[in-house]
Amino acid sequence: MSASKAEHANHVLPLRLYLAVGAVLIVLTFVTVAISFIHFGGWNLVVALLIASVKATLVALFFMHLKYDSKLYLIVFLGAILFLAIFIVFTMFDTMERDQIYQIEAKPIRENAAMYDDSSRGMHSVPHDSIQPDSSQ
Amino acid sequence: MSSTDSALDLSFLRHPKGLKSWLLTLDHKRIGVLYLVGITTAAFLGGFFAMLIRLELFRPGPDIMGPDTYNQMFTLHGAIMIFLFIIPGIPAALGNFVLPLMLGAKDVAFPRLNLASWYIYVIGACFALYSLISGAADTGWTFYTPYSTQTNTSVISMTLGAFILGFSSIFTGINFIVTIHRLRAPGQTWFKLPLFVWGLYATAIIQVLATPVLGITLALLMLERLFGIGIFDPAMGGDPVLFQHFFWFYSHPAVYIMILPGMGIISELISVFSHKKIFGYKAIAYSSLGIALVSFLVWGHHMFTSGQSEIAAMIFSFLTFLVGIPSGIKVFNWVMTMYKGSISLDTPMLYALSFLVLFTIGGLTGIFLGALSVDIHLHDTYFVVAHFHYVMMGGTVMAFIAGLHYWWPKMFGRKYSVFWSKLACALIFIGFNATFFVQFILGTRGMPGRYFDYRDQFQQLHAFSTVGSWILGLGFIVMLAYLIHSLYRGKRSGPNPWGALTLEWTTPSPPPPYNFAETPKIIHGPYDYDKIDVQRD
Amino acid sequence: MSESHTDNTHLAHHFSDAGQQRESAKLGMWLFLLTEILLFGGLFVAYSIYRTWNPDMFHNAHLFLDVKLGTLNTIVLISSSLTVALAIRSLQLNDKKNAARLLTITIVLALVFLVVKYFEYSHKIHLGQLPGKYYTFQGVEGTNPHVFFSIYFMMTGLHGLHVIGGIGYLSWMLRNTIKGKYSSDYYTPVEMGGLYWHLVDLIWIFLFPLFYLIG
Amino acid sequence: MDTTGTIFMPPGQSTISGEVDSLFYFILYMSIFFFVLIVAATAFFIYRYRRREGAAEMTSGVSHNTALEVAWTVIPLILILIIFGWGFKSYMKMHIVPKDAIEVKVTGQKWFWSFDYAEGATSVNELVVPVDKPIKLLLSSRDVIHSFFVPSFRIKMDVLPNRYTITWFEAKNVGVYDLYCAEYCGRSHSEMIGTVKVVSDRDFAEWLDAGSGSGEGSTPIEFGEQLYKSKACYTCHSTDGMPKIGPSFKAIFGHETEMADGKKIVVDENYVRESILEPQAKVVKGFQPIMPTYQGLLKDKQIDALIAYIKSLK
Repeated sequence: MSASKAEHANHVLPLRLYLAVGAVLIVLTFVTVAISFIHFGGWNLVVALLIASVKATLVALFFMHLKYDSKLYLIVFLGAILFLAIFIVFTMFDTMERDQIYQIEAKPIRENAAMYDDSSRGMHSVPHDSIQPDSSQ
Repeated sequence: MSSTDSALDLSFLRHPKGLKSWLLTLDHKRIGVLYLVGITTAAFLGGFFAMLIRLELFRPGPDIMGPDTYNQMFTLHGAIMIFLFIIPGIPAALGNFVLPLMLGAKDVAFPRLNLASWYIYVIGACFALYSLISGAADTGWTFYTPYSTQTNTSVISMTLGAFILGFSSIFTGINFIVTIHRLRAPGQTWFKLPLFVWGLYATAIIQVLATPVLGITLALLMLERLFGIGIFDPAMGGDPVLFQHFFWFYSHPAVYIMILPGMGIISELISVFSHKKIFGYKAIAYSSLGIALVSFLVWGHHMFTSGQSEIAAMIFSFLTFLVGIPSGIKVFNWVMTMYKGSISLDTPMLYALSFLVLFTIGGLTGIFLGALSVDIHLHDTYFVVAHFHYVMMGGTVMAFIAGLHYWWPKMFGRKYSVFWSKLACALIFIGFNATFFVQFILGTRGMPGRYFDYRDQFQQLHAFSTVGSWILGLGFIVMLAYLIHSLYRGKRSGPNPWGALTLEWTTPSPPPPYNFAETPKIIHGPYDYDKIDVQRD
Repeated sequence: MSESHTDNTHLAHHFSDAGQQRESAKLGMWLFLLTEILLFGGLFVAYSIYRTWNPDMFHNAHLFLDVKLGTLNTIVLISSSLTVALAIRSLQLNDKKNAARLLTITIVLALVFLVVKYFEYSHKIHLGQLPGKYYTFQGVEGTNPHVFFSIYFMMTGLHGLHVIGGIGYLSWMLRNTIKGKYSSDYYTPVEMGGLYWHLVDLIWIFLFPLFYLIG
Repeated sequence: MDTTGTIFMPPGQSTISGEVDSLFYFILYMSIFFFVLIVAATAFFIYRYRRREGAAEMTSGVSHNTALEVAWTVIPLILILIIFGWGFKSYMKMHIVPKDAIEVKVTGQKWFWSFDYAEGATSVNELVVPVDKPIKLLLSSRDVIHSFFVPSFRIKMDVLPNRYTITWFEAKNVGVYDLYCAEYCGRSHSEMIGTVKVVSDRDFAEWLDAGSGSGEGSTPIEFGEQLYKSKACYTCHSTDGMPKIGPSFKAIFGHETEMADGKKIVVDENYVRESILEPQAKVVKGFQPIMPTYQGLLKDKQIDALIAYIKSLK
């Protein structure tokens, strides 16, 4: 598996490329800050993450040389992102879907932690008639 | 005899000499032996706790300990066996020793990192065992919140230990992946790799991908105890089921960290002792990778009764069944490898066959637990305890012992007693089944796990299981005795006592410090028993 | 160690040539970065779950973070990422002096990042916007605002620890560069430090909008 | 052994148990088939192809058989999909409660179960339900995770702090069945055992009317002893002088006892009452402040009866 030296000769990128990427990154930073002050509901998160992903891609491809290095490193990098995505999405299959049959199963009994109570940190007791599970199926 | 003794003097075992040369060694073979010492100590310690647990359960009511001690015992048994023995067991001890030899390399890619990971292992072990004197944790090895955030035992020392051990595991994983990618000898192409290497490769992928999540999970648990951060503790607004997602995202793939290298060993052994080309090489190799990747998608099957959403349960159950298929394929391939072979029942093969039987039972009982409605009944009962031990002990530990007996002559240059080793194998096989098979019945009849005391109707089965554990324990003591005996009095072994074709058997037994005088050239596959006339010597 | 390799002082005995050694180090580094991503990953999962459970509280709590300081730190970190990339480029061209200069700038920028972070932290500690049970602030509407600050402190804190680690490693690289240990023939350790530093930058690129810019 | 059960499963007593058991036995027989197949093939090959002296040193190179490999991939795949679908179907039945179900609120805490009925009745460690009626259980915990497990009904559901979970069953026969805590919850996890008492409709109505029992027709001491058992005091307090998780009740009444803060107190009616309602107020030296409050779980008359019972333990 030893590769020849020539194959791994220093791959020097032009200075202008680095400076250009750096400039784009800084411009995108200002863009994302500016957009965050405009409200379009749920899309704010999408746009912010999209811009962050573009910035991350630029850093990975040029600063980290993924564009020029062995594809194996790209696979490793994308693998990390893929498994992180699996972790988030599969956990959300549970945490976002608990109300599929009964609403009452989705919410905590007490929304706020006990430390926000003025009275005591004691155990909660809910009177029986105050909980009416929503049995709509 | 003088010539063989000089062979020993030239081997990695005696060259260079002195304790310091061992503690500062960068030789993967010595680090493998250091790990072997560490994990063997851990295994016997964990086994000792297991014997005490079984003794306590011989009959209902408190006998030799109280409930608090009992709870600490099963926590220590679980944590020691998982984090200190089974996870590092095959990769770090046997894998470290064999991997570079199999590749035709002089060492692993990062020898210093390799030694560091052993020291990290020792430090982690110290933290985990420190909890022994500081009021051992009583949470079970799963550390479920909010019990683990409320109990006043030393949970932090135990979790910190497991956290540190995680780094050891990660470094071993990184080292192995790089070694396999970059240090193969000329001609050692991917499909000429021994299947044990494929097993280690798949294992290393899981180690690298999953272990960091264990790290952050345990860190969050410690922070929850210290600051009440409100992620896992419901009293602080957290969600205890989320902890279970975090924990099993690591710990389910972790059971494949434990079993995949074991499967690799069995693939080697069945082929070598059947003196026959392995059946379905690519199927076994790819199924290792397949298992490794799909193992990340099934963690929720530990949580069917936890209150997770029905949709999540459905998805996890479905994927769980899919991960069973590649394991089944492997078993069929091993059986078919024996077809038209020339089978000799040496001790390693006996252990490998024990694995085949016990792992099949372990795998099949997994189907019960993957089926949603049946799992509702069986979850958290002795059925799960039995299934887990069939896979982990009947599977991984048997494979580890099989591998240890297979490579023992290579590691130490000496042979162990044939009679005693076969006797120990019989004792372990019988004792294991006596201990754990009845636990399936206990479980289906409704005996919950982690019970200090139990109803009278379960007494006969519990007593039977305890008696079985004595036979099992005896088997292990016999094994320890003849192995230690062989180190001093065992007959010297030739370079290739089993007539195997993989590269480690082309070196002297034990190998010299840099493995190969010249970088070997690979001309045939690892299982070409149909082309090469290989003799035992 | 062995005689045959005396021609190359940096080649360890078990590698057959420098290319093999360099690519091994790189693969090892990338795998290490992968473990870093999944280590932070657990916190990203916690963030995602609690944000989707309590979107209003997250929005209200984020108003107490200073966007100006956050933007400043983003610019600082991106610049330091650029300078470390240029430092490696200088080593590729064998310009050791320039490399040392650029590494120095990188370290200074990293220190600036920490100083800004220090001011942000001390302001929050002063207000009682602390993680978990030490949270005493009263001004955030919504469910369990202490969880937001727990996650904020854990994620930026873990990131900050990585910045400190990076400063340590890059300072060592700077010392070796000044001593002339690296050249266009051998600069793998600096390259590894660069990869690590870019990852630290990359994680911040996500932390910034997720905490400071919740729309 | 039970006459209706088998070596594996205890007799099924709920409407869902038949379905669970048939899937269990389907998998069991399938597993036995494959196990025998694998072991028999292995044993046959070991015997048939044993190493013989003087045999040829090279063996057959057979390493593929596409038909065989497809067969042992596809057949298990089909079987497994059947099992998945079957298991999921009955799992959903366990999760969707019939509309007319009677609701009981179940609370798990260290280390006993309490049950609240809509009619106001409460009970501890004994769930009383009518036969042939669907029962909906609304589960929650006051401390750590517990798990509500009735093997005879094949149901199990984790009981979470600060969250409700739901399960249900319909018992087929009158009888008394074991109820276990299946999720590890600390010191007395294995004593967190209760019973499910399935009674006829009429008995159930009578039981509801009587509340959780008011001790009609028995002396206060007898009633107190009854409550000592039914409210699970025995889990932590013995009557024979042996300290368990809490101090023993034997011969404490009227005697001076040292508290954790060093003060000495004479155990009287007021102290016992306070200890039941506000257990953490004064804790006896050498014990941990872990007793849960019984505020709302015991009526005045019941507390009086318990005091009378403790008084009687000389």
